[in-house]
Amino acid sequence: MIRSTRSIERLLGAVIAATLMAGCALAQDTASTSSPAFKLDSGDIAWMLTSSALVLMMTGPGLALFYSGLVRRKNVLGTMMQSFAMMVLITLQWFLFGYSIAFHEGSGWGGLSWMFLGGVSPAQPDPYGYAATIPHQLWMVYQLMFAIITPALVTGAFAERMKFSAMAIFLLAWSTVVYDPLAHWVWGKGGWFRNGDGQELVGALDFAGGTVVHISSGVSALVCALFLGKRRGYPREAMPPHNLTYSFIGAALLWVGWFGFNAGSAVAASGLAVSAFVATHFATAAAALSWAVMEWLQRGKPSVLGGISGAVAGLVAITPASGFVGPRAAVAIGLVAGAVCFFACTSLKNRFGYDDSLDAFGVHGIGGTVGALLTGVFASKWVNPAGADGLLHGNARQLLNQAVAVVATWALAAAGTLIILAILKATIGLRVSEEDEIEGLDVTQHGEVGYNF
Amino acid sequence: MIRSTRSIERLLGAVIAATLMAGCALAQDTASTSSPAFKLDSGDIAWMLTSSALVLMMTGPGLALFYSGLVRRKNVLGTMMQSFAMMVLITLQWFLFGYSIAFHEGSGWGGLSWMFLGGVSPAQPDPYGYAATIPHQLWMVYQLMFAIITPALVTGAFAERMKFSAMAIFLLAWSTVVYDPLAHWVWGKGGWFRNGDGQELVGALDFAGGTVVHISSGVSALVCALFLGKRRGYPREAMPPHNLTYSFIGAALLWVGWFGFNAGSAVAASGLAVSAFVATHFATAAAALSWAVMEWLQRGKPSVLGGISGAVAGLVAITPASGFVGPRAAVAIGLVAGAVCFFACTSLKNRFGYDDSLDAFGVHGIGGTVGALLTGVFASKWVNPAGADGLLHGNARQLLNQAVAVVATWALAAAGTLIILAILKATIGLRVSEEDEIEGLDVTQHGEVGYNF
Amino acid sequence: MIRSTRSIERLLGAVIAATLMAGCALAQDTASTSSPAFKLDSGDIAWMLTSSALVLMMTGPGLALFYSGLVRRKNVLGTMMQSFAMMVLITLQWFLFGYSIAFHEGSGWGGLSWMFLGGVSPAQPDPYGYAATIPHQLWMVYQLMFAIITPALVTGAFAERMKFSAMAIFLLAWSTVVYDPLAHWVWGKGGWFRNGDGQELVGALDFAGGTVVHISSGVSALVCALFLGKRRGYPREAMPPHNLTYSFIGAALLWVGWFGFNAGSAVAASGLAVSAFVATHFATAAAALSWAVMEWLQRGKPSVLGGISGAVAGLVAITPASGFVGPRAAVAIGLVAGAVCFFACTSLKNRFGYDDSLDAFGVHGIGGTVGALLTGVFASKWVNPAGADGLLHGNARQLLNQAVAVVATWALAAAGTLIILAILKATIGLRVSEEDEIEGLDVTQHGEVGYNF
Amino acid sequence: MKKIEAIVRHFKLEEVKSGLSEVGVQGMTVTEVRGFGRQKGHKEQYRGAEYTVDFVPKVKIEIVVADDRVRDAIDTILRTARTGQIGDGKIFVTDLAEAVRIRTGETGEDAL
Amino acid sequence: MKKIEAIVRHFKLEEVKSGLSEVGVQGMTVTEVRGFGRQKGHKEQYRGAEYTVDFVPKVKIEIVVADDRVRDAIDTILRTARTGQIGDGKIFVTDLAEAVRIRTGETGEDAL
Amino acid sequence: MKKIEAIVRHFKLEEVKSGLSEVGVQGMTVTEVRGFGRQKGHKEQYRGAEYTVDFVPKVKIEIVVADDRVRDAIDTILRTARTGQIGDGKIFVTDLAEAVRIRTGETGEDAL
Ligand SMILES: Nc1ncnc2c1ncn2[C@@H]1O[C@H](COP(=O)(O)OP(=O)(O)O)[C@@H](O)[C@H]1O
Ligand SMILES: Nc1ncnc2c1ncn2[C@@H]1O[C@H](COP(=O)(O)OP(=O)(O)O)[C@@H](O)[C@H]1O
Ligand SMILES: Nc1ncnc2c1ncn2[C@@H]1O[C@H](COP(=O)(O)OP(=O)(O)O)[C@@H](O)[C@H]1O
Repeated sequence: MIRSTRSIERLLGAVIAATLMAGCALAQDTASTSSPAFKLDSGDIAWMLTSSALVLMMTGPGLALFYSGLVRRKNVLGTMMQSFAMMVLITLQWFLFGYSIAFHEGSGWGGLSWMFLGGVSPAQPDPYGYAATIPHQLWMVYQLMFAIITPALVTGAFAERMKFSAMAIFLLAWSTVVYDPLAHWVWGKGGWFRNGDGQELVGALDFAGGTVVHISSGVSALVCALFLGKRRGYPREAMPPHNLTYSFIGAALLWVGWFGFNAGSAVAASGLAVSAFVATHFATAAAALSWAVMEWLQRGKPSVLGGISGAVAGLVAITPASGFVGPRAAVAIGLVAGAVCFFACTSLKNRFGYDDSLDAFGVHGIGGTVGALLTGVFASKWVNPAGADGLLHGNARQLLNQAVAVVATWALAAAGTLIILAILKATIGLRVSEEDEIEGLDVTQHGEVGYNF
Repeated sequence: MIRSTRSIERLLGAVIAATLMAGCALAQDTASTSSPAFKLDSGDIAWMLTSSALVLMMTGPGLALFYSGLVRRKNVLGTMMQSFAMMVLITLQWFLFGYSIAFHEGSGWGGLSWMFLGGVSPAQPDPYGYAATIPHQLWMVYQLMFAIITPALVTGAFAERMKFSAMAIFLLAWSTVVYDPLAHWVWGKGGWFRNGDGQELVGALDFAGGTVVHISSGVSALVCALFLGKRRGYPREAMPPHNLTYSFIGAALLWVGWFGFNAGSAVAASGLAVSAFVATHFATAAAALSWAVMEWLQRGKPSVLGGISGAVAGLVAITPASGFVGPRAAVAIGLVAGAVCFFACTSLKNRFGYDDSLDAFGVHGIGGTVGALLTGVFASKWVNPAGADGLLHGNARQLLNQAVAVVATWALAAAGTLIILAILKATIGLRVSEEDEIEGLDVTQHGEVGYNF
Repeated sequence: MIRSTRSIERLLGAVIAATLMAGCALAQDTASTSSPAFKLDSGDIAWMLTSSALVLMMTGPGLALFYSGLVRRKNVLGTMMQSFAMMVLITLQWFLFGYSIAFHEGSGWGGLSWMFLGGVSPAQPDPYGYAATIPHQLWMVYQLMFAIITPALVTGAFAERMKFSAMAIFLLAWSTVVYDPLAHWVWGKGGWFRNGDGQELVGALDFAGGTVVHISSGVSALVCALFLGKRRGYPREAMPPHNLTYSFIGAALLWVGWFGFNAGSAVAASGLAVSAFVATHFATAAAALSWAVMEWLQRGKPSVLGGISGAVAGLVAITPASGFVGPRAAVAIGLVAGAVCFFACTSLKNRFGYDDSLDAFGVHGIGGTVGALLTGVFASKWVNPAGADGLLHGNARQLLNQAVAVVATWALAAAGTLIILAILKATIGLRVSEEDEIEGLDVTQHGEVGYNF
Repeated sequence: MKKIEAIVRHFKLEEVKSGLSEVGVQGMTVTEVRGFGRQKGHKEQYRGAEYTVDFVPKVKIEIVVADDRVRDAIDTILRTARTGQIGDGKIFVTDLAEAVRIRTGETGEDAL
Repeated sequence: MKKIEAIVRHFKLEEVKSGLSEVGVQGMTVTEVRGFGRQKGHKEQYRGAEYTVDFVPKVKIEIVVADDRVRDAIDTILRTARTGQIGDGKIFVTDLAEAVRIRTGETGEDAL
Repeated sequence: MKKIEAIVRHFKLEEVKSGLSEVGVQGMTVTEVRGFGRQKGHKEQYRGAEYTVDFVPKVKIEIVVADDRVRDAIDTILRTARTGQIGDGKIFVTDLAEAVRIRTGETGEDAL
């Protein structure tokens, strides 16, 4: 039916641009009317500005480096471009309607009242108390950085074989039908799992995005890996990382940036932020050790890739728990996550033979699930009175709640991903041609090469 | 007349060092006398310390990577060294007299009262209200980071062919006779274009440096490209970027660091900082999309270099406007800037055939001009009461003011650059020898090579 | 006596993991009891969170890049892994007992009362006034970042030849018997050199770690270089840096991160932090100039490696002084440090012929010593009333105190290092086999290669 | 003895190597090269500049074999390196005057 | 058939390639090499260490041509690769025993 | 004239070069290659994937010398490149039909 995919792709770009133009032209920015009942705190603003910058840095250059180091040389730019495209496209989607869907009041989703960021004040806090001491726009832009990295994480599953145009459309759609609603369910005013409002169906704890960010991206990654199929030649041909030093730099930047992600989720420069910072750091170290020790025992050598993979697994797993546990629980979570993700990325993957190229599922899907469940084990009201107690503090119920949220997330992510992929496959197609796959994404999708040494 | 260039260069280094020594020896640091009428804010200090660090990071490693990835392998270190030299030399020039010229009170320039940073207090705010809630030294060092990156931007025009010594002297002189006075005109107490004092000739809006930083560097870059002439072999020989992955990392770090540049220009962790942060981020994404779409339409493929160039163009264009517009106007500015700079770096450059090697003019000169003018279109007192309304808010006058400031900046930058270059050409010479150009700057200027793979 | 080194190494990993597990299981985290007498400051917290992130960034990716760029290609990952291992292992050591040894009250050391971070509150300041306006955990984690980078600095001395297992055990032990006690002596409540308590033996000034971090690591590095012996082929074979661009990126990130190191050591977003920030920046630029000019005069060309080495030397030397001197003294300290370290890394090293592979001693040992002594010359109560006056301000005594602290640090570092190395040499051995050294650490220690271009 | 130089596609290297091992070739030396021929290159664009890259990455495999193994070796390369698309590469054969194993000093076919 | 190996300066590669194309050479294989000869290298300094790098980067162009094209090819290389400065490089010619096109199995001059 | 190709260990390059210079060889061309032979490669592991890398990095030294210098050159290489361990490499010698110096057009032994 569709005759020329290429022209459609171009058209799409033009349409997006035109829509944005229109939005800008029609709607002049106006500042919100003032309201007396708030008090901005410069320290909190300082920390949240910093955190927003840190979380953007996680995607670019952090994740872009982590991922692009793991692919073959011919796909280095294509892989970076996937992260970069999210920095660009999700930002504009957020501007158009994404933020409204995710964070305006509502039960299943937030509706479209905040389209074009109308009513999102640069001077006053948001109306629902997401963040009481910083301007609404700061909360909005901080959350945007989460919305950017989440689809970027998914790209690890289909690295080295997906068409750029299909990738862009897929992840824009995915962000709209999976991420935004999910963020609403877990964090949005009126959301079904939002803990503490008293209106939620099931109160799940997710401090900084174990379900919303990591399970959603990780599970979708698995679906992508299965749906798109393996890379040509996998696993027969050797496909070693072309530049592990990039993955190292990326992982280190992820570690640093994750302080903005987790400690920033306290939305204030408070004791809670400190606690989340500390939990994050110790869990990361513990998971890196745990993965490396597993490797040492099983394979005879601890590797850099193992160490940094463990660190990322630890960062993932502590994410939902970071604001609810102290350093000891954090170390425990890290130790478990490192070992479990090690098995997921080695034995499990090899057993089932799917080509989750950069282990987005093994690290984020599994790590996120481990973290979300262990949050239900270790959470403590001593650490965060606004949270809940977990199994170890006598509240087995919380573990159940966590499990419910985990299952719901798996379901939404898998279903949403499957549907979008099926539609795209039937229309513009998902994979590059075999020839292009051999030649590489850099030249075929972008007309460039990474290195001219 | 001058017999040995080399010994002169060495002498120069020694003289600078000796002067600094003398300055240090003669003038013991003393803290300023105290004054009761101020109130430091720890949140504002925290944000401005962070912003200062971020803006330094923009030059090194940010810009150094962005630029050095675009040159050929044999010039990678030489290109990095140009950015690094600015971090070193401009810092010392600022210490000696640069800051005084730029920010002490005065009309055309600030004079020399603050030489050796005498009277610049670490404990109290500056006397003119540049920054009311942070110590004077913090304002001084924050502004220094701007003074560093501006000449570093110019280096993109003469990449791969200028002598290191000539480059160093040129940019030290340029900083003194172009940057410092211009910063004074636009931002300095008593400056001719400084908006809001009531003493200015023409009140131009330049929140974070559209004229001072980007037009000045971009226009000077064009003059350099024309004056020095093309690289040997340009455009006949292929000179593809040797490492686009570096340019990507650099661009991502520029994006992140630019939050310090623009949101930091609010000089407080305030709603205005948030607004500038948000405007910056959305304009950047819009410009990246705009450039990439242009490329996709015209060339059939969106490229990584296109995407990141667009992002930088957006960052440049939103710079003067960032504190005066909301997110919608920001998106509009970004869309325009991306497209216009795309044409400047492709059609325009090819039409006129100058060798602005890394498109310093196409991105900073053109992007800065677009941004400065559009600030006069979109600026709104709703967003920033201390600013002014633009054309769209009924004040056509502001657009005129912007145009005047733009013209003045073009004129000063072009004239200053031309004069310095002419003097240097007549004395120590500007370009490396043809042999050295073929062998590369790394080996010939610095006795090193970038990669020993 | 010991039969299988390999199984011992594996055992070790398992034991560490098990201990951590046990610690986590036995000791549930509980929040500290509350106390009314404190007032957290959100601005200070914001800055210290940021500083902690910055200092972690100094090790990874900063130092990892700086060092790994200087080695040969075959050791790039092994070198990165050494920094990364410190991020992991020292974090867990700090959790187990390191922090307690260093910062609990005591004279020679702090004892074990804070093992497993028991009693380290996320909500209240520490009991001794290390940091009055931020939670104790933030101080703890900020100090951890220092404890991480210090042993990582040592690795520069034995690059390209030490077994990974031996390196890990050596530095864990070193951190416990050299770093922790030394940190206690100089900064810990009751420590022998801690200035200002009135209980100290000798009041030495060390704002951010000239003795604790730089002399200790630098001197230990020299001992390592002498004890392990030269790399195979040194100095006959050419061993040029394999990727100076990495060293450049690393140095730039060190510069940026060091603001967290030095200005963060004010433990507040205060005028003192600003003063330290400014001193740091100006000293760095001055030292970079000084080294480059030396090189220009002596060798005919200023190099990138020279410039960045000078910058790092400046950062090192200003570290102890940064909170006690103004910008002029800072420039003077930088100029001296750049020149002295230049001679240490060229003439001195060549004269004595030890293979301090990455000049950890030449830069950190010498630079730290220069800085510690010059602190006793330039320190001024005008800048920091909580400090002391130096020689130039009429207090020759302070220079003597500094000298005593320097000597004590040299002694402790040298003795501690020697003992640990001797024990390890007699048991598991220190160096990789000659074959492994030729093949490189990446493949032999970690089963990976850095680049697959 | 003959020296056989085969210029083949990158991703065929493993297959060729295994094939040759199977027919008893015990050593080979491989070089990264760029080839120019009938196979088209690609275009690259960097802002205003457009380049046509005529050279295609290939690997060159060099093997020295006794005269009676030449046929086998060539056949094996033909079989394992062929895709049937333009750009499969060439095989060039030259006479060898002498071969020496550095380790032992052995010469002639013993050196292989 | 003859194999011509020319070691030339990097920046002359394009010119040589075009020249050879013009005289009908339809394929070639190019390798990055380092040359040692009369042309001087350069010095590098890294802190205390100073290295003299004797090797100069060059490219090696290999072309296999029919015997009657050898003269033309050599002349073309001489013309296009020459700068007149020390270090212009060398041309080495060897006899070829056989050539095969992998795609088709063609041999001899047909394979070129 | 003969062309001598020696495949040797990386870290022996300097020694071989000096040795050859001493016996009057004035030029050489060096290429990075990967060798496959009796010498074992190594294993690499990346998360779930394990690769055996059979190829070992080597350098190929090519020198063209007059016939009467061949013996000397070979002996020098044997002496300087040998460690006695498996993997020391090979020397291959071929006849050269012609040599030309690009700069001057000189041919034959004058071109060397
Ligand atoms: N005359 C030649 N001399 C040397 N190498 C050649 C020659 N012709 C082709 N080659 C090499 O063989 C490769 C494949 O040749 P090409 O003409 O593209 O396809 P095919 O081998 O299918 O005819 C080229 O990339 C080049 O490396
Ligand atoms: N005897 C030789 N054998 C192999 N290659 C050689 C020989 N002599 C020179 N070369 C190659 O030719 C290049 C140029 O040689 P050189 O002596 O520098 O200049 P010229 O070609 O002008 O005489 C060298 O870099 C080297 O690659
Ligand atoms: N038949 C061959 N043809 C071409 N190169 C070979 C051949 N055999 C060995 N080589 C090269 O020689 C190198 C050394 O050979 P190897 O068998 O490992 O050790 P040794 O030289 O000690 O016998 C190999 O890595 C390869 O580059």
